[in-house]
Amino acid sequence: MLEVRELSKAFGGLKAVDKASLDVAEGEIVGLIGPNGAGKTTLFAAIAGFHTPDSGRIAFAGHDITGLAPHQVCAAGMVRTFQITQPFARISVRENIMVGAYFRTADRREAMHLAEAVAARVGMTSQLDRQGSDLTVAGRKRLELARALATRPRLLLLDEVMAGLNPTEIAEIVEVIREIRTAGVTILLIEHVMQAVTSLAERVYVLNQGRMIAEGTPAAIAENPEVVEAYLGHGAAKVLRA
Amino acid sequence: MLDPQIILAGVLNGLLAGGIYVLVAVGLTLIYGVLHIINFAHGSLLMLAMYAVFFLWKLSGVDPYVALPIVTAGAFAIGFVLYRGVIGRWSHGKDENILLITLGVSIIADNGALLFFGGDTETIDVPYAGKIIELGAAFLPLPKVISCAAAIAICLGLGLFMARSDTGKAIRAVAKERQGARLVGIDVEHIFAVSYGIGIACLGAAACLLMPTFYVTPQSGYAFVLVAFTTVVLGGMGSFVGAAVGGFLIGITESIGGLLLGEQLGQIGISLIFILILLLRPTGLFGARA
Amino acid sequence: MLEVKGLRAGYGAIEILRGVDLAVGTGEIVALLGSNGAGKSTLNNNVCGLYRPFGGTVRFGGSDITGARSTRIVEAGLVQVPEGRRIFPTLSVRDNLELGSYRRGRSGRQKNLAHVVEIFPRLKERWTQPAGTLSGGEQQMLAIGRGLMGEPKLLILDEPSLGLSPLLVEEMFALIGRLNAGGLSILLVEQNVVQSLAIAHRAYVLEGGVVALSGPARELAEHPGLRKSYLGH
Amino acid sequence: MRNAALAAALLAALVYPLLVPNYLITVGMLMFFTAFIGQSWNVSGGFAGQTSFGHAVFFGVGAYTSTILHVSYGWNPWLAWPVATAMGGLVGAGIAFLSFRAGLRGSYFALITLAFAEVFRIVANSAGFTRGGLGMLIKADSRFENFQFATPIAPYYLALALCLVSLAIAWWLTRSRFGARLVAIRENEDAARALGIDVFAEKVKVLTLSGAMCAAGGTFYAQKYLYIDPSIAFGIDKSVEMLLVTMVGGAGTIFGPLIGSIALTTINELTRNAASVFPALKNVQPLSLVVYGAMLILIVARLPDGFASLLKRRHA
Amino acid sequence: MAKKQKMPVSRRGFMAGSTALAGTMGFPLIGGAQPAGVKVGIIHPVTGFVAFAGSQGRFGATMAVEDINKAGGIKAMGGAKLDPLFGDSQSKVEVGVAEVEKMNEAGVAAYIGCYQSPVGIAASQAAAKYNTPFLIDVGASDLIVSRGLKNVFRIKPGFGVCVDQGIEALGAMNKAAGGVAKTAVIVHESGEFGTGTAKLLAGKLPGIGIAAKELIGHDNPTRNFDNIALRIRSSAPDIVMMSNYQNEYVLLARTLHQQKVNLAGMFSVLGGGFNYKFAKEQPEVSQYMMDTNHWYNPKSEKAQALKKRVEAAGKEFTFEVYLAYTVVGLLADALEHAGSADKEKLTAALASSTFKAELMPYGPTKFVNGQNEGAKAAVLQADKGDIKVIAPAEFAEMKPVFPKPKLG
Repeated sequence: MLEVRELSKAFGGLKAVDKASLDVAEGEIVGLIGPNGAGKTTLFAAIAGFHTPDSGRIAFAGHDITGLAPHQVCAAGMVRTFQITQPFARISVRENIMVGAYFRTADRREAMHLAEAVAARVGMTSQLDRQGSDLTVAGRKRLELARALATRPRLLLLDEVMAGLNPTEIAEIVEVIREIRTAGVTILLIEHVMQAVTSLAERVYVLNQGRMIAEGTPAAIAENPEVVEAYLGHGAAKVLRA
Repeated sequence: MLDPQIILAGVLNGLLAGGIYVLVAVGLTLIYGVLHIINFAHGSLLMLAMYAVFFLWKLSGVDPYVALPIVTAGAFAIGFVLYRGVIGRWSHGKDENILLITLGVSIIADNGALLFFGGDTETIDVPYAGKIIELGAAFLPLPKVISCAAAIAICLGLGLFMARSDTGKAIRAVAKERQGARLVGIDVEHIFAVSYGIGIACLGAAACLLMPTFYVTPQSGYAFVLVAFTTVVLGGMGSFVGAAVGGFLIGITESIGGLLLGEQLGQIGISLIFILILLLRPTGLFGARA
Repeated sequence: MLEVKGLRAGYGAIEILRGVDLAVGTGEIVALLGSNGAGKSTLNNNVCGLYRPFGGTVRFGGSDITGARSTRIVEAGLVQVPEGRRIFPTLSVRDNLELGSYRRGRSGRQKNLAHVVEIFPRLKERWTQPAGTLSGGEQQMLAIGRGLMGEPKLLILDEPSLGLSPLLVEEMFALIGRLNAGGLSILLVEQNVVQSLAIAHRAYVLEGGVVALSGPARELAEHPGLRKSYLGH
Repeated sequence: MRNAALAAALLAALVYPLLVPNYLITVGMLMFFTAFIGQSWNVSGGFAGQTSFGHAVFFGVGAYTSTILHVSYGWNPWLAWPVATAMGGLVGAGIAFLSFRAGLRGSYFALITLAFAEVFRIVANSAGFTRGGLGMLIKADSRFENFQFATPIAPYYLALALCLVSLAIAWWLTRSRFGARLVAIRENEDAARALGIDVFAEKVKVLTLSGAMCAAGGTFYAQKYLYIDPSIAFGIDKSVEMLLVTMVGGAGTIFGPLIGSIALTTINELTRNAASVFPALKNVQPLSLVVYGAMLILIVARLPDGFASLLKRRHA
Repeated sequence: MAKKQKMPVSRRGFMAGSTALAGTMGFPLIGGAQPAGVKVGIIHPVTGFVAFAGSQGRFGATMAVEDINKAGGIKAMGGAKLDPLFGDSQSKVEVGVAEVEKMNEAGVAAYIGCYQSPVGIAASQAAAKYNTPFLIDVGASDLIVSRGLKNVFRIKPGFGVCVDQGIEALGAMNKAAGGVAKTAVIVHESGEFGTGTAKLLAGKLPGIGIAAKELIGHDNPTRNFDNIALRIRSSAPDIVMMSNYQNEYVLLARTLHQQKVNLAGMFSVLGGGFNYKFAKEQPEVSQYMMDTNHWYNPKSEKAQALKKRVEAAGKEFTFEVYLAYTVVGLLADALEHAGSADKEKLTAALASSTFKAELMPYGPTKFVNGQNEGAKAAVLQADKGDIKVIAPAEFAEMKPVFPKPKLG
């Protein structure tokens, strides 16, 4: 469904993403992990049309979407969320989600229904009338998810929806994401909370210093010495194996 | 067509006028560079400083050049307090809020001046106002030569201060890296207020240099607002060198444009330059990419 | 020396730290570990006065500095070398270092400059260059050098190895060890778990805003929970 | 409850001119007219968050377009009105296209609109077809079919109608997809983009709408006062006035500009009248503008959503 | 009644205020049977850009009202007092119109105003709806009296007359000086007033043998006249004519002086900054500058006395003051003739007025389409910090100095 080939993006002299490639098949949950500053968010932004890649190609559902603007990418059926949540602060949760819902309909009533339905799916029904700025972290993360879902995407790009949540909240949102997938939405997620990635993703890509260094099942990845080193530091693989 | 001598004189006039633009723009660009705010009250505060010069002269007979240190220091104090008490405290750090607050300050300043000083045109008559330095076709009025030279000297002094002193370095540090500045123990809010104060102090100096040849009314700050904005975007928002080069460029452009196209269209030139730079090269000549 | 008790903190309505206890003794290196988003930087920022904590106390050198301004905290001798270095890009290397003694250690400026140059001879070569043009490793040296200029009693190093080549990472850890050997207390915030644990005396692992593991570094290195915290297994 | 209050207010507005002297009718007309042009600012500045310092550019384009068509080409002003409105929209689209294509936001956008207004002012001051600085005089001929009115009542109702239309537009913005998108853009441009909003296109659209509304106000003004010149039409005073009433009343709310306009017009009339009753106070008039300025600062500082938020708070 | 009130805090302040109030508004402090006053709306821009001029106008009108009331009010109406309502147009058209509406409610018999032409145009139009006479005290644009409005009266000369008079005087001076001046440059502000005057001047100059070499427009405000000085020097005209508002007028004069532009004369028509203040504060700059402007009749004792009074009050005797004063006199005269404050009668009385504007160098008042055909401007020259009338001859205080001595 999503094909990224040899994508590069540099800022100034710094290569944030360096010839990274990845594939996501329809119906999958795929994880993208990597240590701090690996370039994950930049890669996401490039896929979603927020940055124009310097080189490389992105295809979605068989169409080349390289260099398209975010709204065009969204129209193709792919939508992203943000690592730092960006709620529309001075409007209600319902109205927040409606902004997403309006992507598929111009009708206010329909958008409201859709928004409420989505809110129910992410467990926000009780918070529909709250202001965007009044939400807790967990609430914001859910809102981020709900708004994106309301555009009825085929592929969701989730950027660290679990960062900053406590274990209970994580467990809850993992459940929500599973259900979203069950409902037929493909998911690519950046995540640091490894338990979550492990329990959710079928496959995981590892990005380090802009380069894709590994790909495989979560279990295999956790054993991959290069990944362990990237995460835990030089010499870690040897130490841990011992 | 015009005599090359006249053109040369026009360039010299432009340079002289540019000196003041530089001073006004340096204050604006400093405030922008450090605080990342556009000080919409710049013109009004210049006007207040000009009234200060006028009243010092009228009531106590203080020559504007003698008044320079007094007015500059006073302007610094007012800028510092204004930032601490109003702008910094009430803007909640939002760009648009600051713009609106400085707009509010300018409305208050303009009408306050009208309230207390009246709407009349006030000038001061200093004995050296009519002195001229002849340079070919150019007759350079002594006060303008002095003002330009003083403006340059003040800018150089300010540059030196920024380069050498701890406070100057702290200002430059805060401009680019607030977090880092806090972590070495720089009081960032204090530096903001100091920077705003210095920006306004530049206006104080400019007022002293302007008054021997200019006039003051509650509206006279506006004459310099758009020019200062244009100078700053031309030079690059926040760029010290840019403001200096930009000020002289604007002075000369305006001068030559006025000579060739007529003064009225010369003014449109300022606005057009402003628009074109913002549209085509928002970083200006010397600005760093945002 | 540093004592954090029940610290709760976050941004706006968002609570990130949910009651953290942590201490650094005189002469110690303490490692603070945890994956991204665990709250390490939030802890740093609240300890150093960049943000005001929601609750809990922070004591340094015996006095309460909870919610104090960063100027006072630096003055007291608690200096942070932040993640991402946060050097002043338009200022020269020398000016960066001099500003390190803006609030504290001003009288010892010349002596300390010489000291820093001794530790990082590379900086001398770049003396008048704008700091923004330095390489990543050099910037990290500069950031640490700038921190040292303030004659800290406790130095917080936030991700000093981030973005450095493996060789430089080795060097960096060796250096941290040397600084500590010279008597400086250090709180080391790292994701480079193995090397951090190798030089630290004690360590804490943050997870979801609370301390998940803590203890002597050697013991933690063996702890199965550590690996799980990072890699999920 | 709310509807009843609104209906009562509307009724009051409708019978108001039948009960009060002409002077108060004129003041009422000014309130509604200022609320109308304030609302034009609110559409782009309040709902979409694109602060403009140069809205007078649209006002002036509207005033000049209809006046030129009427005076120089003999058009009936009623016919010239929609053309002037469209011109305002066109200029709005043009300025938006250039500014937003260049990626200008926040203060930069505010300043460039100021500069555009200044350019238009200088052109109007120099060009032949605007009669330059002499200004344009519309021949007095007080007939309704000529868009001129013998009594203050007709312009009052017309201004009221304009104000109602603008309220309807604002109401529509709070209930429509377009409005939701504008608010999203105001609150967070990046998030709006991620949710499939073509931010650039929506911004161009809203400035087109805003420009058209403001230009319609310009024509109304020209026909009411029968004289315009470059400073009246394109001067910064008008721009600031639109911004002030909206900010004070509550940017991004339906009734903000109206509330702001009522408040500011009232303060203004009171201070002016105070001065007429007590000549000893004659120099006090600038004080009203000092008060405006202070209110602006206070509102930015303490009431980011303007006076309207006070009402809302009480409701809640 | 004021005396009965107890003012716990500031009795003196209150008393002072109420006395001033009563004084200015012509209310007697001690009651008695008085005929109803005649309400007059006096609208000036006392705030905003031209607040100074506006306040001057209001001051002049206030004095006139006081004088008339003190002298027994309108005798034909049983000594009815003038009852002024003061309005502030804030330099804004819509505010000026609102003032007209408001004062109409109060039942004013006539309006006086408005200084700025745009405000005057709109305000008098609004007054026309109520058929209320509108007396223009200052307001240069001839658009004001070209609209066929029956209620508008302007006692002072318009553009056209001032220009003609100025040109005539300049022609005569030039002839007397042997035709030294052959070319002129006209510097004007680019607004309504400056542009209009400049066009008229340029059209008429050839008639007196002077070629208009260049028309230089400038914006308000202009920061710097150095280049205009340069251009003037490069085209080397014999005279510079200027037509602009106070700030720019003063700045231009100072700049030409500083830049040592050598001219036979500087001549303006309705020069915005040519007044006592300028002459006094900038004696060197203003020396021998000439202007055609509204001016009082220096030979009139009444005018001289008024001048002393104004100066004693710490104000300047500018044309706004005595024009407003004169216009109030015109109104009182018309009221005497009409014998009533009835608008129709008053309008008719104004239209047929033969009021003798004693303060002014005017002939008998004669309104044609609302313009006083008897109005004349005076040609003035600054001399050692003072201003002297040099033409028309019957009012002249001194002989013109033309060409002026070359600069050293």
